[in-house]
Amino acid sequence: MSMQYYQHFPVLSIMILFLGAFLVALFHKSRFMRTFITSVAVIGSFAMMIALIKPVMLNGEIITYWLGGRVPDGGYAIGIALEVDAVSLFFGILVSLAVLLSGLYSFRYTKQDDARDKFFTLYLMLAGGVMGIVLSGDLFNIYVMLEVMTFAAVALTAYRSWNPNAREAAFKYLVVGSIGSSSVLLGIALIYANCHTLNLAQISALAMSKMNPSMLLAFALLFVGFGTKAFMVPFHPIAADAHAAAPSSVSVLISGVFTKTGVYGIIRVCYFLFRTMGMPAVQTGVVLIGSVSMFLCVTMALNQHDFKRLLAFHSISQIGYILTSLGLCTALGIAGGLYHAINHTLFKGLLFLTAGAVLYSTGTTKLEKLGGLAKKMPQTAALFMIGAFSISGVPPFNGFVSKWMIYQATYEKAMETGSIGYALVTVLAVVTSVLTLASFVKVGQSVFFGEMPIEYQNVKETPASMLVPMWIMAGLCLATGLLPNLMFKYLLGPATGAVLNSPAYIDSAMGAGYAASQMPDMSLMADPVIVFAGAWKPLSWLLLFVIILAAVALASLMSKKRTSESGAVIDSKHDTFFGGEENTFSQVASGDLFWGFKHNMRKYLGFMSNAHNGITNEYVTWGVVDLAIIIVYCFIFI
Amino acid sequence: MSIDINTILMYLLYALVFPGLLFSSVFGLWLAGVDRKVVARMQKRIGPPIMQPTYDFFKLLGKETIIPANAATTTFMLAPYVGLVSLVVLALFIPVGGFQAFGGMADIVVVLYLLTIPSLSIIFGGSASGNPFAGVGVSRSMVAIMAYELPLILVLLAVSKAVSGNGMLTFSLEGITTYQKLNGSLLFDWRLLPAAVAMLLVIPCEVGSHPFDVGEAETEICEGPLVEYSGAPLAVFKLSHAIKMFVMTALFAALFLGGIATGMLWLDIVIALLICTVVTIICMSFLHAITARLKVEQVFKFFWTVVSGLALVSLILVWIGI
Amino acid sequence: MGLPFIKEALTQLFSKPSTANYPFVPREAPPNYRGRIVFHPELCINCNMCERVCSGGAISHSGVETEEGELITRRFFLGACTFCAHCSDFCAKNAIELSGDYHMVAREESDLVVEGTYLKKKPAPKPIPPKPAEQAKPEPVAEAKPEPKAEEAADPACAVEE
Amino acid sequence: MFKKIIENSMAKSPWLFHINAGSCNGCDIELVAVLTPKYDAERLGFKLTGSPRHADIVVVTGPVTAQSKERVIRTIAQVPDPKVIVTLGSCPRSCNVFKGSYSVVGPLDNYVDIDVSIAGCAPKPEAIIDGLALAAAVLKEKRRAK
Repeated sequence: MSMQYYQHFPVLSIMILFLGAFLVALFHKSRFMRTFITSVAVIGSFAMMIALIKPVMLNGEIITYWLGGRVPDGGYAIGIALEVDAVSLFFGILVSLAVLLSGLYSFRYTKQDDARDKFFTLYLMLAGGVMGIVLSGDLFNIYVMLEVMTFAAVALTAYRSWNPNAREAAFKYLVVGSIGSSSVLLGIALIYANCHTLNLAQISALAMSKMNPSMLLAFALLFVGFGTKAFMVPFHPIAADAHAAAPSSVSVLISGVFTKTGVYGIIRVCYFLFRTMGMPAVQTGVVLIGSVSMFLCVTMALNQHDFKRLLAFHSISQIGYILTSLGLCTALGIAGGLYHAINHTLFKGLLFLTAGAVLYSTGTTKLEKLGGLAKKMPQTAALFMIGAFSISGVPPFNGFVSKWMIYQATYEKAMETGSIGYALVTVLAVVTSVLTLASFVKVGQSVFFGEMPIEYQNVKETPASMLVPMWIMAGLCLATGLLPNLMFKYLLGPATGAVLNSPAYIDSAMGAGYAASQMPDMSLMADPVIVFAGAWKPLSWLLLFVIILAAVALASLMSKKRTSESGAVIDSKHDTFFGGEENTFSQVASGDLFWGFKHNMRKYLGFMSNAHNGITNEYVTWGVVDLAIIIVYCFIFI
Repeated sequence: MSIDINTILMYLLYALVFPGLLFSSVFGLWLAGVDRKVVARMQKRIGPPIMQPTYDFFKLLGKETIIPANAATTTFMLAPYVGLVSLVVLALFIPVGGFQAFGGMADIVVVLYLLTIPSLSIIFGGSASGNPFAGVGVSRSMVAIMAYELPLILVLLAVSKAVSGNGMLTFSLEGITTYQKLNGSLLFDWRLLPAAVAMLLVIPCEVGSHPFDVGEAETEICEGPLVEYSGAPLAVFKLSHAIKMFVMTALFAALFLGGIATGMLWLDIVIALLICTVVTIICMSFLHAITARLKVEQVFKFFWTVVSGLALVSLILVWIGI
Repeated sequence: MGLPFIKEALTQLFSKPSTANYPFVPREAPPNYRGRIVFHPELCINCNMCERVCSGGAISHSGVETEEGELITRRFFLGACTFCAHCSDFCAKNAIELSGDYHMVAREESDLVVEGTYLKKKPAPKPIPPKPAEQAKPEPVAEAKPEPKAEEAADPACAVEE
Repeated sequence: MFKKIIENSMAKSPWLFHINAGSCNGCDIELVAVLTPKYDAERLGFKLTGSPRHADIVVVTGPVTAQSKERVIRTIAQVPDPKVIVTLGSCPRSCNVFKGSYSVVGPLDNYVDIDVSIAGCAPKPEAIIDGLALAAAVLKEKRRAK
């Protein structure tokens, strides 16, 4: 087997981040070196991931890299492997992109903080850990990286340690996260006891024929473990605390990247290791968890009064979409879920960065205190609106395409199984989407539009070095929404195929024919051809939009302009109308928007906000109860 | 796809004249005029001339546009145009009497989402004006959107299920009209009758007509999001409102009465336009004349219980396959 | 939720509207409507009672001295009038009357003014009784209305219609 | 031609904004009566709007009180051009019976130019229609003068 140059890329892209972390710690005195090393590390990692698109995505290669050249011997994979198939690469690209943009943003963003060298060390550790998880082919390595990632994330959450909320959030995160970590470890131990190997590919081949209660327990434990990392439903409150307290560029990583490792883990566990996703019971369970996450967190988000907390709850709501879609186990569902995963990274990254920009400029993210910033920060407001439209699925932005696929996938599944439950999931997804829109209207109204408090009279636009990564993300949001065909060709199609085709993954690591010799059932779990029920051609829409806009613009240019704008001194003509009152007397609190909705749902919302009481012990109890329920569910239905 | 000049011209004609910008504006204004006239007649009044919305539109074009000092100027000025254009584009996607200018570009779910863009343009435009009344109006408009979105998706899913037999799911509007051409209009399918009623109730909420015009309640919150608009942008919003009437009624006609086929395209189109007018009269003028404005929480409750219930009944009936 | 107006709306749709098509079909004011003030200066005896009772302060007068006497202009500003008809009630001579004309719309303030000018003759010099020359002009009016003007100090008004 | 259409539309679709500057509500009631089926001002294109930004005709009722003065002036300033200011009833024209009150600082023409006055206390709805029709004509004139 001749080694191509690009086969070293996976290991290099992980190592460059870790190396960067150590070097930053070494050269922590020099600001230039720190910036330089971090930039090189994140750009290098991203570039290597992009370079892998051609062989992995287009040529369908699966890169298996045995560290130290320890190839499998005697039918057992003893060495540590990095195995990059289309799924891994998909998540790798997503991760390295988010790390790159958020890293570039951090240089300026952390200017107001001290201990920046530690920030970048931890930042690169976190990035390296995530990359390690998605590219690794070894279960125990995944666990190690998971821990590296978790501890880096905990430290970064508490980075602004003068803030008591940050310390508390980090503590909660540590405690609740440890449930996940320990279940992953226990699951891995059980698997090792049964299969005598830690290699993902080999376990995938062996697990099916070795299904016994302890393996089932391992499945449940791994599922819950990775679910914790994805902050699926009973674990969601810690995410909210952590996102709200962490610096924004770290929130981008926690929301856009960290949670994706959970999703990635669930894909690996359900589609590869145990191949349980084909079972209706597992599908139902995952879709149920996904739908509950999706709806519950969006209603929680509507209740929030802090920009970043609100984003945090949306984050989990979007993860709910991804889980729902992946749980359907159809090609369309998987493609939709993966599409939503990358979209979520982009738009939620963008939104967290705008939240960071607001925090940077004004010093607060409390919705009640802010207002009218669009006048002072027009670019940030535009970026926020792009992010908000993307997340709430307004065409032609990217969130729409993936949500549209998810609706089709769920409804198609309903048609296939004849169960109206999946149809209701479609309805729930649409309702969640509109509630998402509502909560971003609330943010828009209370942060960027509406009345501006006097103390923000001198607020400046976000610095250019922070705007550039945000504009790149915004551009990508639009591009991924407008060019779904390219997305399918280069990323989603191969990744969907790879998710459904675990034998290829096994054979690549263990040698051709290994899967066939070990697996009782080699058939694909679903037909990998993506079939759409409807049509959506964003480019044609955009073309028509531009044509008609041009016509309207032409018509309006022909007429005489009669626009009257206010001068430097606000006269009463240009004052806002408030029954004739002076503008200074016209403050209306925007905190309690959507009264009509909240009034009708007051019992539910009251119950929810009482339940989320912030007591770590209770959150731990929820987690443990959830673990128990999932274990019982697995034992009853599988 | 071969591109020759005739095709391009034809598509331009579709986009700008029929059923695009010009036609949808004219027909929308006609519908708005009919609505006002019929409401007036039902209230024992003579009512304005049918041309009244047109006069309003042109008058507003001739007025001064004031940009409030508090407003985020770009969003404030751009929002109405974006809303108008996206509505016109949406009008191109909806088949009128079997005639669809741009087929295969958007399905019903896309239509559902494209419908939110004009509402969003009002919301963000109003929000950008920096007026507290607009703030309240924005909140109410958003609650109205939340209210009607649930029944609307239920209706769309029920229709989609009804037309997609033998395991093949279709969301496409062509699919729905084709099915109706073969099997008769869905309005005459008794299982879908509740859904049709629900749709008739969704239309006034989506358009923002009485009794569901909570967002623009001019007597309470000074027309809500539109409070700071004047001159041409306001004219554009009024025009969008009119076109929305056309789009929504045409959507109803396509979803439930798409089976009318006389063999002649122009006659089909005329019949479809007549249906649009009748639907406007039934679901907007009639409701306007007999009801008073609901409170915002009543609107929400009404749509999530009664209307959604109706749509859900249809969905269930269609699913259990009677 | 009751909708009691369904029948009403439907029947009205097909019946005649109850609108009075006003600007196109003229409309009379009801009897005893108190509209535009009509002032008959020839009847006025300049008692100023109307001015006193006018709550809105709509009535005023101004005078110009001439050799025949004081030429008094009584001015009713409809823009300040409450149309309470106190002035006409108190007018001993019925010189003020409120008509049924309600079209009181104006672009200029002067369009809302009702005026009347009359002459308040100089009082006849008491010690010198014969002064026949002055009586010549006001005679016809004074004779038309048989009024007890003898007691009044400033009496026989000479109406000069504007 | 386009100009002509706009001018004609001006006269056919005048929207009203009603300001109560301390009125006794008599005129307010009559103004609303104009919109009832009996008089139906809508057939002439009149419409009561909720915001001064939408209005063409500002209808002011009531003597201008000390409290309302600022608000009235500000609200009238917020109406986009061309605009017509109509006083409804005697009060805004002259303060009427409230003249001399410690709390009345009117009449309105101390502060803004009045275009059309409708006299009456309160004016008959027909008179209001007359006045509004006149105001619409003034509106068209103003637009032409621009």
